Amino acid sequence: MLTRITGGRVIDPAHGRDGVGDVWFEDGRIVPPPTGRAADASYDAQGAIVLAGGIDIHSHIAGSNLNTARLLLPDLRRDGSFDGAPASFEIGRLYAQMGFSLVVEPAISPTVAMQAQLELAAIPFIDRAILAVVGNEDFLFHLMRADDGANAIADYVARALAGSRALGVKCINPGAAAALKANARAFGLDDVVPRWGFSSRAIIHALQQAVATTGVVHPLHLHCSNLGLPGNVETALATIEAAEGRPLHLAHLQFYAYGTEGPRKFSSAAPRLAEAVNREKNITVDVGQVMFGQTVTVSCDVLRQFNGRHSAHPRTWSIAEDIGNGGGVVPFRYRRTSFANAVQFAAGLELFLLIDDPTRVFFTTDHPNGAPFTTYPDLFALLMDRELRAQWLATLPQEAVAMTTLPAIAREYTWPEIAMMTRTAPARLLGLVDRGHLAPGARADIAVYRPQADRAAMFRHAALVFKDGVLVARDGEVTTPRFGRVLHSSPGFDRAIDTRLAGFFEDTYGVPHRAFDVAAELVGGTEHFEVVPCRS
Amino acid sequence: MGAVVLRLKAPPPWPLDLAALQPAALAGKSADEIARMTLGRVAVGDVFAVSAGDAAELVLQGGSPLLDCVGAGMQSGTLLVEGAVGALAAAGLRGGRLEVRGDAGDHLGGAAPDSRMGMSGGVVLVRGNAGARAGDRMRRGLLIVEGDAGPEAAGGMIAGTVAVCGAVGAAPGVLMRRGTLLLGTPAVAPPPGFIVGRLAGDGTFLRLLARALHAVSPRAGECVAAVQHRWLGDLAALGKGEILVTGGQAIPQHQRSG
Amino acid sequence: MFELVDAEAALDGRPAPLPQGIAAAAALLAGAAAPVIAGLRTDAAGAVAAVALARRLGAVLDHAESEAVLRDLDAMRIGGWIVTTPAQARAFADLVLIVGDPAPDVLAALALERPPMLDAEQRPRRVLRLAAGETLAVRLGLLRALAKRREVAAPHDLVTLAEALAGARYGVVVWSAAQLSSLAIEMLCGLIEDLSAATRYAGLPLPAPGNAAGVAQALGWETGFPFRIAFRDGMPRHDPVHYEATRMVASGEADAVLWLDALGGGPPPWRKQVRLVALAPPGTRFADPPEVALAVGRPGIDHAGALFHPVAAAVLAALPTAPLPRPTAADLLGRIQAALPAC
Amino acid sequence: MPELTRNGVRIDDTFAEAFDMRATALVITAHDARWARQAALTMTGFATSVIGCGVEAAIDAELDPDATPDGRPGARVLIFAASTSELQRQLQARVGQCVLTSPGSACYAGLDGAERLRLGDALRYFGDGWQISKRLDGRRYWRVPVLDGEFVCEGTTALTKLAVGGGNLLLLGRSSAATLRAAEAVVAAVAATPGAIAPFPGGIARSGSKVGSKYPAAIASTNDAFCPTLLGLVRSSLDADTAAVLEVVIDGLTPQAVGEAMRAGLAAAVALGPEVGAYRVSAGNYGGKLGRHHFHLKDIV
Repeated sequence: MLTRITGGRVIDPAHGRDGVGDVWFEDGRIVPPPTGRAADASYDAQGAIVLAGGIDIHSHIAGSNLNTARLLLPDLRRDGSFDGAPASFEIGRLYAQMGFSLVVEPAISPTVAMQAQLELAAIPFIDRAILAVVGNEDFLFHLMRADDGANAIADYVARALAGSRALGVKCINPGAAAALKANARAFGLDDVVPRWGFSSRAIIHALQQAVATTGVVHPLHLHCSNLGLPGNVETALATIEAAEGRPLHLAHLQFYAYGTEGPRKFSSAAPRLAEAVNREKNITVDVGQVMFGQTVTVSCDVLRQFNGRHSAHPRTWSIAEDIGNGGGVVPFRYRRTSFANAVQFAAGLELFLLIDDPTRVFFTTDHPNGAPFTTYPDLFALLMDRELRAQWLATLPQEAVAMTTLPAIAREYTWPEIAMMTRTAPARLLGLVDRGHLAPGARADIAVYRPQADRAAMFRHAALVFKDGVLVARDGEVTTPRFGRVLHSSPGFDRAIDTRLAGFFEDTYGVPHRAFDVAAELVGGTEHFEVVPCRS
Repeated sequence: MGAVVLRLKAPPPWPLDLAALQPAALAGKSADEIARMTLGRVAVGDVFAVSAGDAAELVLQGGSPLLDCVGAGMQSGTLLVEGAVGALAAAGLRGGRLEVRGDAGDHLGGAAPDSRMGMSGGVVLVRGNAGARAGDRMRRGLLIVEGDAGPEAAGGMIAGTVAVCGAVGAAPGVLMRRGTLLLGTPAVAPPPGFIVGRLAGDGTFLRLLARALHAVSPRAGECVAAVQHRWLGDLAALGKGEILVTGGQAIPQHQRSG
Repeated sequence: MFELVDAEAALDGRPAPLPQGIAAAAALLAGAAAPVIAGLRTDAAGAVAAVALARRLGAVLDHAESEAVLRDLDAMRIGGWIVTTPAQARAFADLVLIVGDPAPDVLAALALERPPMLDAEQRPRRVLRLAAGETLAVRLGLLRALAKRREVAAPHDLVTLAEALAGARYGVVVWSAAQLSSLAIEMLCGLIEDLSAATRYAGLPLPAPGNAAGVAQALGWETGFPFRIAFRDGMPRHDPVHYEATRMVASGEADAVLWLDALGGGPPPWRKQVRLVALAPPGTRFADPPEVALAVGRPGIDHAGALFHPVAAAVLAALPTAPLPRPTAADLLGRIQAALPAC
Repeated sequence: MPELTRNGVRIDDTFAEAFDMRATALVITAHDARWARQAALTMTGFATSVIGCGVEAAIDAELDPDATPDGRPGARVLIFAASTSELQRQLQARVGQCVLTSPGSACYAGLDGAERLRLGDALRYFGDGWQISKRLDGRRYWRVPVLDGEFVCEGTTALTKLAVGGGNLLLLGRSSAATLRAAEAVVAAVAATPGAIAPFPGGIARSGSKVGSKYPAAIASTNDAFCPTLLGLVRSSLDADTAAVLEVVIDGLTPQAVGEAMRAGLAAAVALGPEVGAYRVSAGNYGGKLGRHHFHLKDIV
């Protein structure tokens, strides 16, 4: 069926397009304006903004840790107001309403990938992907000691991607979860894992190299050490330096934008971080914006969650150790009246606004850690409206606002910048050639927003949302559920790594390694998956 | 018009969850509207004869141990039951007043199903006996059982006051963090996890407590007047709770070294 | 006594072709005022299909072993918990406290006779035991008080145990919720929390049979809640007291039950007469023939299925050990749902 | 100045000029009336004038056991300050130093209202973590372990912003003794009026003041117009035979309470007559520029 969206302001930074025009699509793909054929269906977009479908590169939408959050907090969900851990179906519905068409779950240990893939299979409307977590497994440390270390690690990483059907590689507080098992309670960039003697820095280097060797497009996606601690800007700056020019993605940078200025020894250091990111072109970041309200923190940074469990609100938590990272679930409420939370809120916005290049800063709340993804509409509105920011700031503790530069920042995101940050750039970062833009050949993942005075309302309910050319949401109402694809990489590797893995796993853990592999036939079959090519 | 009155017409067919029958929510509703409300598979009108009222006051005439969750989650108003109630009466109650002129089941004033916190305010008075785990995880408020209570009364209590004028079952106050459990039946030794403590010499607090309890239940007020012992625990938990006990022979003061 | 033999279906004990069995099941369930889907001994796909059917019917969902699972979940919700997996315990635990008498299969996977696999010094493990029983919660309370160095009067064995616990570098406390009161589990979680102030401790709650943990996970992502869910207007509600299948059957509230037992755990536990659709593997014996019985394949034996792996403590793919072309629970539930009259 | 005479006592046609203040009330109890009074007196000591003490405070009434929350003898004290923050600061310091320390004492809110000041909520930390909170009948109490048992203290007390300070009567006598007798009679009458107190020693101030001074650092100085020894040197308000002047300053929880107390005090002074007590009664004001409450003597006589 040939479909046409007419008369909207079409913004596609990938091809320098920004102007009133039409978008045509057929059989799930964008097509050039046909000659001599009339559209079978036409949608009027006059006065509206037409973008590619949104892409969220870092949102916890699946996996046993998130599911623990669901089971931990049934009472919060009873009145329907808590979006920290929606059921799988709701995740798809809520994202689709906002005009998103791809969401990446960034923290799945290969040993729990099967469940994560089952959960992804239950999320309708959008495409999905996971990143596989490595960096705290004894097997990795074992390989780091081996003579053929570098190659073996690359094989191991490729094998982990294959077994878990993951798109890229995530590393979370490298070494810290292993150190916690030996009763460490703090772990920085140059601390070493007891028994093995490897520092966080060494693990990051090894994994950056491995990712490069596999050819996976998405760079190592790193959750640094010392998350959330005052003064941790030094950790983030040192980590940026440690990358030595190689590609590195730093996740939820806001949680590392803290200095120790001021009477409470807690301040925003976002300007320093933004400056470093502006300078180091190999670095990409997502923000992990904090928004106020009840949420639940869900993280494979088990050391951080272990240390933070007593700040839980409500007072309950689950700290679960596992092969590699494990995970912790700690409910938390960000309060407008809290000095620290207000600084966090402002620091996130400072990062968004002080990092010049919208292709290297990505739009996230680290759902649900900074806030549920359902707060995105408010966040978009804040980025695009200086006056609105001033109104929010006026409601915060002024001694906290004074610890930030936010009041002085005049920048307002433009539509092309929003499109770049949430469409064009994330598709490139993930190595997707047919998503995030509107040129012929792209998947017909399209979001149409109708401008209105309340920008948040506009973003909450896109006027029209197409996924693979099918209308899936209109003014906030979703259509009959349909399912997108799960994207993954499939780098080659030497099968010899399987033998080493098998021996290590069976002896150490009493479980054959192959038992952890995702069985495609149980999660929708091969049609359900889409391979994203590696660099050759 | 006054109170809304629901008269039990016949024993309920199976356990009914009455949490929806909140006094404040029923005030001003017509008898028809109330009768049409559903309790799972049955309508209120199938089980109760309804007479409407305009006050935040609800009277249940006739009781049954199959009436669960009576006054559960209540925030205001008064609810009087002229008979017995089942499990989870006053569970998660936050305000208002519930009086049961009969026995109550398990988890009286405890945590509502699917919740982690017991009652957090208000006043509950049970003229008869209560089942197991009365006042479980209670956070605030006053819960008085004029009869006996089952095992694990005031278990996991966070704060508040539970008074049991009659006997209690095993392990009263187990995992108690803070709060007061008043026992009207003389007991001789503290339960496990509790140590023998001291009453404050001036008795000022007991005077305040007696006055507050007496206003709700003279019998409970008299129990305070007869308090002779104070036990502290549960030392397995935070250990800042107290059990106040009337009469009986206390074991000797626990001797600490130094 | 009725035994479901290797026929596709049986109606009141008489063999019938599958389409007839599906139609009868759909008719029975569609006509019920308060249907319950119970048992739920199935794989992830079966659980997902059961949720869809329950949503459609407005039915209650409960698992045969939900009591034990909810006891563990309650302990987690009430005060938080720190837990680990058998695989981790095998690799790291230098002290294992076994509470009660858990099933030996998972214990065997811990290889307690060997030193912890990833312990640098390879010192032998210390294995301690604490008997379950009525007074366990009280004894655990005293143990906790001792572990906090509070001066409570306690029996000598607990004093010795408290001293031993303090000496661990990575202690693991193993229990099986089916054997313990919820209070005892809460005490154990509290003990682990207290000990974790100075050293490392973690709980190891062993999973209940019937893939209860796996089904709890599936219900979690499908509905946001574990067992004892009802659907009203398509929205799930969770009430561990009022949506307990056994109680609903005993009180007469439930008027039809779909008993789902793809893992061969046996017939329903209740004696009360209630209209019954049973999905069970051939060989299952019932006291009375169910109105509708459908033969179902066993995940991990007859066909592949996602099941909770007790040693990995994760939902993993279980490949068939002896593949047979029997319908899966998800197939049958989907077909029943498709056969329901249009609403 | 036109004059009014009652029972031979001249009453100036002038007014007392009073100011808005913040105030609170406490009920302090103890084993017996003596120790309740002792705690109350100690915590209201050095509370004569906001200028030098931060607050003005005194016992409003002694309470029978049936009038206190815990059924023990007690005293109600009133405390006045110029700002809420100063009132909070002084409340905490005075209750902490003078009531918490006093044997067998307990301390409760003496005023109801929505705006609250921290009482036990601020003092509980003395319990070093062993303090216990208890809510009964909608009120929160703290139980703080102390050497003789528990200090029971209500969590908060109410704040009123309707309070008035600076009501006053100036008593002019033909002898020092007669002037003092008149002032004592006024103080007794004020004490019997609920909701009003007379700060200063025994309720009496001999150092009536005016605003300002020749010394730039001093914000107030002696009211020279009423100083008998300065007669003839300054512009005086006194008569030739005035031997002494004493002032009774009155603070009340409401303007009405101040008015009632002044009315009762003036009546008491009048009742004594000019021979035994004051021959003339006046009042202090600043020309009506500083305070919005003006109590005209002709209206209350």
